[in-house]
Amino acid sequence: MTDLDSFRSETRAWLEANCPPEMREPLRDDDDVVWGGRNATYKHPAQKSWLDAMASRGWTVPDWPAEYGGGGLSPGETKVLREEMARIAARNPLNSFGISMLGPALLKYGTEEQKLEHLPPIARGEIRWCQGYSEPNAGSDLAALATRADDAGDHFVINGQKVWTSYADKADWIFCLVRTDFTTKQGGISFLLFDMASPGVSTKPILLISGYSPFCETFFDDVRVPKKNLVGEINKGWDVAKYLLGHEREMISGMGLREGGGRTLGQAAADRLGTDDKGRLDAPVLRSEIALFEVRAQAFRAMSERFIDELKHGRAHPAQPSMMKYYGTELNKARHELAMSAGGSELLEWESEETSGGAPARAWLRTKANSIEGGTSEVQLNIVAKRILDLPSN
Amino acid sequence: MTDLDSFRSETRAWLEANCPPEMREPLRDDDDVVWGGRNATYKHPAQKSWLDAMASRGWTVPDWPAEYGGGGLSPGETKVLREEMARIAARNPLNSFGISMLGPALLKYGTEEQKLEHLPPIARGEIRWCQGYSEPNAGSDLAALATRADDAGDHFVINGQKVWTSYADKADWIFCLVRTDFTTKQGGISFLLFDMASPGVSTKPILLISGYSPFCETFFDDVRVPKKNLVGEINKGWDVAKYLLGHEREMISGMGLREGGGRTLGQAAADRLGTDDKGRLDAPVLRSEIALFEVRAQAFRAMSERFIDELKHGRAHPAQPSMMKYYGTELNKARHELAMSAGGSELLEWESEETSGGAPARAWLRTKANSIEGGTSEVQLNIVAKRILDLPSN
Amino acid sequence: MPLFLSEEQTMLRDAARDFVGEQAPVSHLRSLRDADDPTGFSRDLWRSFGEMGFNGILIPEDQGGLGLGAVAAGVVLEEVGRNLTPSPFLPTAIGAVTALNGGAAAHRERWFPAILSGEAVAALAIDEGPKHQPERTAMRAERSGNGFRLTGAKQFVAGGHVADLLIVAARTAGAPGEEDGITLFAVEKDAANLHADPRRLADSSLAARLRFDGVEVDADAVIGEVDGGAATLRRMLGHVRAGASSELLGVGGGAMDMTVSYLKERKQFGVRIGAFQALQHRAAHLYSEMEVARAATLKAQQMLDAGDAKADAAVSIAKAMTGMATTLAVQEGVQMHGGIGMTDEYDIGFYMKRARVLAEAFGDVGYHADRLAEGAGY
Amino acid sequence: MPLFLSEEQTMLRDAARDFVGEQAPVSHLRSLRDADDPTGFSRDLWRSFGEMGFNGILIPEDQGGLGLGAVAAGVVLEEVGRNLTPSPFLPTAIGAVTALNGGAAAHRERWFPAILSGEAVAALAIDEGPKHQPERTAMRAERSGNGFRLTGAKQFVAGGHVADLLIVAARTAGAPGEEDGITLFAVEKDAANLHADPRRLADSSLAARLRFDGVEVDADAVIGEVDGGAATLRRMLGHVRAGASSELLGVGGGAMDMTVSYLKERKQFGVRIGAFQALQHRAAHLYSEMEVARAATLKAQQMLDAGDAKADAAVSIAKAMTGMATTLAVQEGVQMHGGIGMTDEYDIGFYMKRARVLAEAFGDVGYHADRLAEGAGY
Repeated sequence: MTDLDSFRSETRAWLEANCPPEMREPLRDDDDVVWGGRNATYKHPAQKSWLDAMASRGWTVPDWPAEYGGGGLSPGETKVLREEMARIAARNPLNSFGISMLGPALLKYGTEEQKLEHLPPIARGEIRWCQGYSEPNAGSDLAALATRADDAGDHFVINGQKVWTSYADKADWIFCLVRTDFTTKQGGISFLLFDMASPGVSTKPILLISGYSPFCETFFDDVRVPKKNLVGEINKGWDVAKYLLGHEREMISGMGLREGGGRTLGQAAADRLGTDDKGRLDAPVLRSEIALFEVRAQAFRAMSERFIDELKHGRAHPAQPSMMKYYGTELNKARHELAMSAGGSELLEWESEETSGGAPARAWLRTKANSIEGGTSEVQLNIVAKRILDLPSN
Repeated sequence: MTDLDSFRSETRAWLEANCPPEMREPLRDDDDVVWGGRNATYKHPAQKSWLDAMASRGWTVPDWPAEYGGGGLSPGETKVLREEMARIAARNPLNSFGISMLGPALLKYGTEEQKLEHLPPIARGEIRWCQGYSEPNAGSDLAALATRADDAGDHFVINGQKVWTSYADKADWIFCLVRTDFTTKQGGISFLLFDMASPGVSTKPILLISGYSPFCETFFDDVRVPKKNLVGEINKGWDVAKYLLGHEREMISGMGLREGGGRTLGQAAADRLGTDDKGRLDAPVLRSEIALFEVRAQAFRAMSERFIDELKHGRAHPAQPSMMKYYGTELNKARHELAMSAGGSELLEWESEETSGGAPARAWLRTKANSIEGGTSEVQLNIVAKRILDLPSN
Repeated sequence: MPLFLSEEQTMLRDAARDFVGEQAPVSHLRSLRDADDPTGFSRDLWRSFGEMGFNGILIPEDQGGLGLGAVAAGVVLEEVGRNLTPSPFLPTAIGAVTALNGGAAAHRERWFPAILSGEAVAALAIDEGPKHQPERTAMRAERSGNGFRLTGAKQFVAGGHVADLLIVAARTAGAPGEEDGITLFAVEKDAANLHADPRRLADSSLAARLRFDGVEVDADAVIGEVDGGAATLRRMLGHVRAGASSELLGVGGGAMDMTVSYLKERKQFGVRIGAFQALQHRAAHLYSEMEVARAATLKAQQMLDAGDAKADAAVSIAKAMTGMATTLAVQEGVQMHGGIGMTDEYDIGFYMKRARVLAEAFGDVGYHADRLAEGAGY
Repeated sequence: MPLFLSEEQTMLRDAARDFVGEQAPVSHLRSLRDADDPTGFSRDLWRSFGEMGFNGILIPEDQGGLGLGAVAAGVVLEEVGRNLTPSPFLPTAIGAVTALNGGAAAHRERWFPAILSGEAVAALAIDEGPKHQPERTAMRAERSGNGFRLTGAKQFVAGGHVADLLIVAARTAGAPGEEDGITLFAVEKDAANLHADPRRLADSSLAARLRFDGVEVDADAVIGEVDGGAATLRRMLGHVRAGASSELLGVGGGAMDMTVSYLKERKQFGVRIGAFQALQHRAAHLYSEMEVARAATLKAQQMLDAGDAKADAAVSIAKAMTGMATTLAVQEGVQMHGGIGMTDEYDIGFYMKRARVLAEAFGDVGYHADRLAEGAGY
């Protein structure tokens, strides 16, 4: 029995004992997702106990070092843990921009003090983070950002405005790009962390076409931020931001893989629309569109596995996340278009009980942002063309 | 009974009497197309008698003035003639770049002398024309052309090389863009006509991926061309060329409409692959792809009718031919891809008798040039974006 | 007849464009939505449609209408689509009027004046499942006394909760899937045992689920022949689908125009984004698709007006083609607008929602493509 | 096992890349084509494949092979594809070897040495109509004396006119469409009453139409069980389809590489055309499709090698995905090359032709997509 085999059997036993049955059910709506934070809400007590159990072992962030609240697992062990969780369909105990975005950046660029201050609360789900990148008039063009941080001795004073700040109204802290030098473009940007409870911070939710408001406009009016909260070098925040964007893309690219409730699109369509005497979905053109979609979706599932393996072994092209983000988000949009077609008029309902308040239609509309947020599809294609295919600029 | 009604009944009777039965059969291969010219070949005597009968009434070019060999028909009468020809599936008596391209340009830009010299032989199919536009290193970029015409008193001396000259090896005359001023780009181009039998003209066929050689490289080595053969003003040949390209696009855009032997793609596929007990083509994904293609193809058929009507009434946007050329050629490529899929391995045969020497596969490959010749799809999209949608250059 | 609008039709288009653009632009939909309006449209606006004469486009002149045809109706509907105007125009002035034109004079006398004035509203009770499949109508209409007794359910009935008149397809004979045996009924508002459950849809319109728990109607509620309603139903659906195609064209055209304008204004990396060639090509491709869809729709409507036997197939081509083109228009619209396109504050999202509802209504792309394939024998 | 090539597989890939690139680049195909070669491939090259050890990749070590798996075979086939190398590798070293691995030792003893040395060539007689539909095998094999008598026709048999060994699927029981009743036969060259009619295909390869006019074979010509050949056939087709996917990847990858190089060189309007954003985006999209196809293919091959029960579905995903991606690659390749891409002188057209033949072979995109849908219950 190898070490990994014994790790697997121990893990399996532990999960069996500690993962509540409710946490093995598929996610049904946004409320089923646990985000943690100072004002965390738990729809079901099992959410909290599952989070605490996992956090106690550092398994909310299994591959982070133990001294920062992680599990200290090797890549092989991490993979085993994920496989064993998948085996029992265990939910992710904690969804967190702190884990998926800030954490990797802090591990790479943070000081020891910063790591010790911020990573353990992220791992335990105690502090919820949001990201302050985009600004009005600086959509895909992050370098055009105008939020300023003026040097005031031991602290900076922040003034400006961000948009598309995910869950800013629910977050405890923000990691934020600010301009510390107005003489250059990309060079003059710094990466700061600060508490959203600081005086001068205010947020205003943006109502989306889905009817939800996951994003905010965020305003900074003379916000004081201690200088120790600068990550990386002053005026070099762009490096941190780029590194972090790569991780965000990895996360978002996973979206192409999602499947509602474990049923494939085709099976769900057959459940709703019925099959003919050959067992084929009783809507021939839709069936064929779904089948061709499923080829791509399942091929992309293999691509994601390959990408993760390559990342783990340091073999992935540094711009490959752009390809993954592009393909995964376009696929996810296509999936929801097809799901809506399969649902017909019934899934067009926006408020009815049968649709859980229009959840499928709202989710369909929500996916339209996938190819915009975190760098548009157009930006990803530019990156692939230039950095992977090495196509010329003129 | 209106004038048009009586014209219709006379035309119907005349066609009935004069269109040989062989000329009511669908075209089977390239040899069925009549191109005319000094060295015209006729696979069947009916081709010649049908051409002569139509030419005697000026109906190879029904809407040209009678003094130039045309039928002198009104737009309404021309439409009636086309409808009556379509009714009995009469073949086009004469395929000719002289009719589809040069003729309209001469009617607009030619001198009276030029019209009288060139148009009647075109109408009668006596002179076959080719077009000298493209040059090596000047693909979509016509303005980069380098073939020079030096002023030598009462004539020009032409030196240079053209490429992609359709049927240059079979043509009697060429209409050709030459550079008469090397100090400007588009302004320095002139539009010349000359006999391909002139000393110094030579051609070399280009073997295509289809195995056919419809195009040539054409070389000019001190070719003398009388100045009376200049069409339009000197250095203003670009205007003539653009006008003519518009007509070429109209012609090429008709390709999206083609249907092999009167059967639709779906019916042809059902003939070959069979249908299931519901009468559906026994290849579900292919069936659905064909059905979606047919929606576009038949919608484009309406678009073509609309376009022709708008042209006739002077209502078409001047850049609309670019849209038609783009859409029609892309559609034609898609049609042949689907036809090849429906043919399976049998239509992959390249030399067999059953496939008339690989005609379907060769036709499939031939269509790949549709979106390149006469201005690439990319060039057409540029034109639509700038001239119709008025999108900015920067 | 050339394949573009006649002078008369162009005048009607201009009138409709001015009227709808002024009286019911997108802000009109937005205020109804924000007020959670329970009707789904403005009755005042509907009366104004009547005053403009729009409601009588398909009503014969001797019955007070304009006696025009499908092309004219499409001209109005395209402007309705462009402005996302909530209106019972399609089911009432197109659907019910076409159905009643195929039935007894008494129906027309009863309903046409109120439709003309914009007092009455009709709804079409056709769909019984999540997808449009009228040939599979299963709802039963059994002989009962002097009339019929209707039992079954309908859904996706736009305005069905407020309609004064319901056009209902039910089966007096035969089995689902058969053409024979379908009968059309004119059912009046407030019939006993008829339950309407209005559902707000993604585009803020209201469509009802209807339950017929033994609804008794007189024999003269039948439109046309008993068991022989299929022909009238087909004609009605031909006009309704063509109308929906025009409305889709308006939605797609409106979305495209907004997007092209945005491409000319919005700057990124220092240049207007409309100068990026990749976006130019996509915009030009979208333009091509919309033009082709426009031609297909006008062709279908001209064929309907000419009584052409192939009009039915042409309508399916139009509905499928406008479904594809408009879906592309709203998808490109949202994507090219970037983040702002995702906000409720901006109008482009409304176009996306309406496009999906209309693309689904009366048969989506797949339904019509399949129907064409079947009709063509493959 | 991580989803990328192991060190050993990478070494094999490098060896194959060097060998095939040097010995049989596209010019090799071109010269065979220009010579109107009647074999369809070079026998010398086939022996060199044997010397390199490639032919034994799927042959067990104790029988003189390398005992490797589908991943290793794919590595070689991708290089074959990239160079458009005409080779009997797929039907012989993949198809016949996999089939014989599932049968009696006598077959292996008879054939493996000659396959290993590159002396023998095999062909797969599966298809009976213009499209691949092995489940509908109709060819009859009737008991006759000590053996069977084969009657029927096969087509699209690559190399069938020169093959020393034919793997033939025929029906000893049951009806077309049924799994049970199919039996696999090893039929030797020059069997009486077997007529091979070679056809040149668009990609210059040769595939035979075969007529079996009562071909007598001994009972020991049966591979595996009588009536029970479906499982061996399925396993063989799994490997062959995965191999064809790898070859397609090579074709698509080669076409993409040529095209991207061209975009960097060719100038128009004074700039390199690779700087046009519309072409950049299309090239980047193509790259994405090819990467996804590559992952799907490797995944399917790893699953075949692991004996995973879901390998069959994974192979269909791989074949459909590589079919789509490579078709896009050659279409974009020709279009982006412009006029020169249409000339026989330039290589990109050869890629387009080979891509279509390979995409059709052993089931096209539609076949495999449909198969997946059926397998998934919709």
